[in-house]
Amino acid sequence: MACSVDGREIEVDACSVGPGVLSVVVGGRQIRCVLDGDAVVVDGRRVEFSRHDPRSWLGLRGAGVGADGPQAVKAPMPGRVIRVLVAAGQEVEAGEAVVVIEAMKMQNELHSPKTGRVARVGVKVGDAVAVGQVLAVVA
Amino acid sequence: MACSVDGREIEVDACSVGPGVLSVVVGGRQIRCVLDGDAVVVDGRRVEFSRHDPRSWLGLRGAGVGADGPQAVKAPMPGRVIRVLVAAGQEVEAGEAVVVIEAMKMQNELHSPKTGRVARVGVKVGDAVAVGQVLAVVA
Amino acid sequence: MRAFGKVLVANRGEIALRVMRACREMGIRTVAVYSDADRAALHVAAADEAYRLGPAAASESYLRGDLILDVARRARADAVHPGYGFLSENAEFAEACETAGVIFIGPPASAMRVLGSKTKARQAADRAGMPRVPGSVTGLGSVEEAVRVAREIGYPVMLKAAAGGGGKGMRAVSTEGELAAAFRAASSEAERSFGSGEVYLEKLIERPRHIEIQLMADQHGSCVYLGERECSVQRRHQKVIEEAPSAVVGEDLRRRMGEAAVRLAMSEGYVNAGTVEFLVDEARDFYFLEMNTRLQVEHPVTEMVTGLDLVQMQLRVARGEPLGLRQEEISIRGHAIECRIYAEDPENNFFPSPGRITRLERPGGPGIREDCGVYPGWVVPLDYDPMLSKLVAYAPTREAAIDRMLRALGEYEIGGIRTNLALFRRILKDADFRAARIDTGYLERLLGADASDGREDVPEDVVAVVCALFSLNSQTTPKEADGSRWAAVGRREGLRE
Amino acid sequence: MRAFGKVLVANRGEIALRVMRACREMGIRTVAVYSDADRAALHVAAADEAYRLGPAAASESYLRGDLILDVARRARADAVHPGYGFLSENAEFAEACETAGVIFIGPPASAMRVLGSKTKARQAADRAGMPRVPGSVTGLGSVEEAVRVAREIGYPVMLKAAAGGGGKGMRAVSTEGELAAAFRAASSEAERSFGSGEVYLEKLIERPRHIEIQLMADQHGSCVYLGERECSVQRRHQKVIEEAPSAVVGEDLRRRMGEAAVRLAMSEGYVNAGTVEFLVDEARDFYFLEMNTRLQVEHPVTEMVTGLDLVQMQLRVARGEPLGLRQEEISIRGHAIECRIYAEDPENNFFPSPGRITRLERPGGPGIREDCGVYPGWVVPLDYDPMLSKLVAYAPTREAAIDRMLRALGEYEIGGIRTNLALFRRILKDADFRAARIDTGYLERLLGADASDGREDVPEDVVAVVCALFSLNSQTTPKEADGSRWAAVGRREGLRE
Repeated sequence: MACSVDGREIEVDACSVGPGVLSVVVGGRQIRCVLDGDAVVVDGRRVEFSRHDPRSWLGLRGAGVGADGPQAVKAPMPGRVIRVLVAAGQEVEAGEAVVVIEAMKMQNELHSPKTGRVARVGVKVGDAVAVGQVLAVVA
Repeated sequence: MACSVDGREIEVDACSVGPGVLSVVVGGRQIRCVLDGDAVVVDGRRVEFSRHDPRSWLGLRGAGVGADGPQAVKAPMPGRVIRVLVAAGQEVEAGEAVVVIEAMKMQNELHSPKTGRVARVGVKVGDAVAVGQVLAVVA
Repeated sequence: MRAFGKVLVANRGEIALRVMRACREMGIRTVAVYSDADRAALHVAAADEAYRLGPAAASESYLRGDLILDVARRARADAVHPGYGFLSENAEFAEACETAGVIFIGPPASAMRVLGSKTKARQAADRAGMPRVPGSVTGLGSVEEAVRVAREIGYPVMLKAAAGGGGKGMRAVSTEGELAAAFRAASSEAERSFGSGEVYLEKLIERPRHIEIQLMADQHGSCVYLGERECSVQRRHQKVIEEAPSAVVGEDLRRRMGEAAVRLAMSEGYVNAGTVEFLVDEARDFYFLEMNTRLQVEHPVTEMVTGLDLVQMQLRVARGEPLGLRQEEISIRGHAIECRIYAEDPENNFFPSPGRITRLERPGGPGIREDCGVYPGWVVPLDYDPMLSKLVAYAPTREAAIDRMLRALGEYEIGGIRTNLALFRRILKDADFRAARIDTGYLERLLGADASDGREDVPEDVVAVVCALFSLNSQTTPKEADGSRWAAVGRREGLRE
Repeated sequence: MRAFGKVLVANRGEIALRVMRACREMGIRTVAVYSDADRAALHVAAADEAYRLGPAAASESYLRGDLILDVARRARADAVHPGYGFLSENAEFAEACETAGVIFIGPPASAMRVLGSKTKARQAADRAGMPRVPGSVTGLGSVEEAVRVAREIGYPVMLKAAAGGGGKGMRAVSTEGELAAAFRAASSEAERSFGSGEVYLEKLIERPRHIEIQLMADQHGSCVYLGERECSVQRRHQKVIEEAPSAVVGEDLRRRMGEAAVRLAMSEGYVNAGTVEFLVDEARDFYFLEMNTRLQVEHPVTEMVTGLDLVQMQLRVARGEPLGLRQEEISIRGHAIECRIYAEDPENNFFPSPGRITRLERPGGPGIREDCGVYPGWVVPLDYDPMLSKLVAYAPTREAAIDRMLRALGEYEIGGIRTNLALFRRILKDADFRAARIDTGYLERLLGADASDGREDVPEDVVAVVCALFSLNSQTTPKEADGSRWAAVGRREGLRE
């Protein structure tokens, strides 16, 4: 299969080698690619991609979050709130702990993404939280 | 879940533990059951079963083949015919080699299921054969 | 001597599997117990019998000794193996087993009471003439007492919870001015974590290594040491990588540490597997830290270098057999490394990552052992610790074992949840780790430094094409299984041409 | 000394994986070659580079030395590892590599020519003063010569193909009356199988064991033996189970066999890994049988008991490094057993069973090594030998290794095709095998006896219920993936209640 990328032609031979796994050979080089949700692990390296635009891929995970405007502190995993360290109206520094969640026997501090004022706290001690749930908003 | 088998009630707790695998607990006893095609491997023991009659199961594989009437010698695996040892009309003993098929670097003799006369030979040397293909019929 | 027909494994995850494998190999039937979160767990499907304990919370299931003994009676189990964690160091449970006529596979409750308590064990260490870190032997009654002891031994000092573990209730203190606040913080954290606010105080050893000695003792007065393990690679006082042997322990130091550990265990009538933990300073002097009166997570590295099976030895010792192994018959050969694979995200503050495992590709081949507690399709529950499996590499030398582990990590694929696999690659490629320049602060320093994994990049155009292939796919046949979707793309696009 | 940057692996399946793993651990890039049947094979997806050779037939792909060297040049590979089988014992290929400036990872062509020929090797063995089975040293020119030699050494005798292996062209002959027919049959079978009808004749040793010595020699005149392997469990002269050490070889016999093997290898300037095969009779006298001038299938059992890595040693020796290991530094510890897992049906005459692997559940945990060459979804091709993987169990004693292997076999699930897993369970539970009462005829005798695997039966009512659960399933939602179908039944039927 010949592909054109940015005007350059490359010869690609791809072959399914198990559910969710491709062996891609490009100019003799063999690369094992694994589908994991919305990411592809290419030769051990994780690349997030958008399924809807075949030509767009977002590069390595963890790339920049815009720092302007109010930002939410969200639960990165399900768990239980064991401490709330800030109240609405309070000033916080970027990186300051805001809420502590316990999950899998570990206590995990969640930090403010920016320096600012706590606009809202969405949880209280004892609450069970779901992934992505907003715990607090810093404006 | 309560099941009734031949009028006796048994208490069964079944739980999926992976694709094609059930953990069945009956009176404390835990039995791992694996689906493999039309067979179930129950605690390491292979049991063929019919999907269409839930109450029928054929017991261990290899159970009796009726010995009356013409019987076919079929290819148990795909391969290539490398020798044909009988001709139509010839008398053969039960267990006598009829055809030799090579597959996976191994030569495999296929034997007559019964004592009788070769009614038909369906292949010649060099033929590629598929699983279940009739190689010869002994009447 | 009592034959075991059946053993109840009072644990879950990889260690329950590990114990059941030993039982199966010895012809012993196994009984699993499970919480509601674990009906579909691997340890249940691996057992000969399985019984429900209660709801998901450990306090209502795996920590309920009464329910476990009830199952033991119903199933007519001869013995209970507690694994590690949960009830493994609970002397009351060991005693309750004895009362119920079920053998507890571990030390007698009496030895556990002394050696399992940090403060009592320190007193026992003093009696056994074992060097230990200078500090208080008993819990501190007050801030004033803490100040007095700290002055005696000199700063910096470390405050520690007497009942604790895992870094909870610990505080390093460099000056007297910080001590009062640290004392209160440590004590209240200990109270919250362990139900006891008792703390003690020790001299802080600079850049110490955490090195421990594995012991095995029978009921007939024999006790041997099975070499040491190097466990200095820690994060938040939790071990992350363990090795055997330690790069800094030679024959002489091994013998001295081993003999000291045996002396301590024998002084309290210890039986079964146990581990004596030491700090080793830069002068290679060693100091008693504490004793773990149970099988350790990291026991496989000892098994690899000694060629022995610690769990089978535990079962034999528990049923009254003599060790049948003299100290001079034990040899250390080659090098083994263990990585603890966790469901956590090292790129995101090590947050736990529970959820469904969608893919699981396990490494194999020469020198690789995997003790796995999960399977593809399993939903890693929120309720227990996030360890998924232990990966162990064995090779003739430390360098070869590191390279083998890197190879195996490259083969290991866990999909659907985040894991710390990438962290291990980073550590094992780090020059300091490879040169064995490690101490208990090593990993925190590494994590503070800039990450650069030195991996050769895949050309961007290839990445783009691969993403395109997957994308094409998902637009057209969104609901089929992955395998067939890909096959379909292969046909459409002529990928095999 | 020449550094290897890149090695071409001229093989497929588990051994290609094995070699690539060693390369990866040593920082060497790997080049896979594949036939059209193998584009999706595991060894391709495990390599850094991959190149097509030709059609599926080995004669048009893996046996095409010219194409392989062409790839080696294109990929700029420094060396070629031939694995076992295919071109591994082909002296012309070894020479062609040399001519092309590519290192052949194996012995020099000259040593291969002598020691790889059964008749020339026997002459070399005589020169080296090694005991061998009485018989002809050169190929027999005629039936008359065969009759004369057989009379000299006495019946029973064994006819063997000079170029052969794997039992082809072999015939046991008990009386002179049978000799002529057997000679012609053996010769024509040898002609068909190996392209040479040359046969020779040996005294038939009654109830012999097949025991072999592993050698490793460097380019600087050092050669060591790495203990023996017991390979008496054979079917149609193909090894089925291998062990190290042998239950009948003590230190003295090991030393005598080892030294004889080293003497033979050194006499012909042997370099790299090689194996000298012996028959051992009931009096424990040993007789030279032949030499395999390559890595053996069963090398892992030697790796387990010596703690060494034979493939890494091969690579080091090939690039000119000295062994760096003296004979007295090599120790044998514990016991290892290997089972060769084949796609064949032991309940049906051991017919090959190619096809798609639908499930693959691989064993793990302590003492288990699996060298696997397949994955779930892979279609085992018809074109090559049916070995799927090698399962190896290591434990402190032979008995514990057998029990461990049984445990691992119980964990091993291969769906979609038939395998010989059940055969291993039968052998490992057999009283004669457990007592090490084995010889090369052992397995055929066992297979002739009635099978009864002694497995505890699952109650019939439980089997009925399980079948019913599966059946219910398939009627209602025939096309979903297995996992979700079951989950659906679980919900409908309230299975979790």
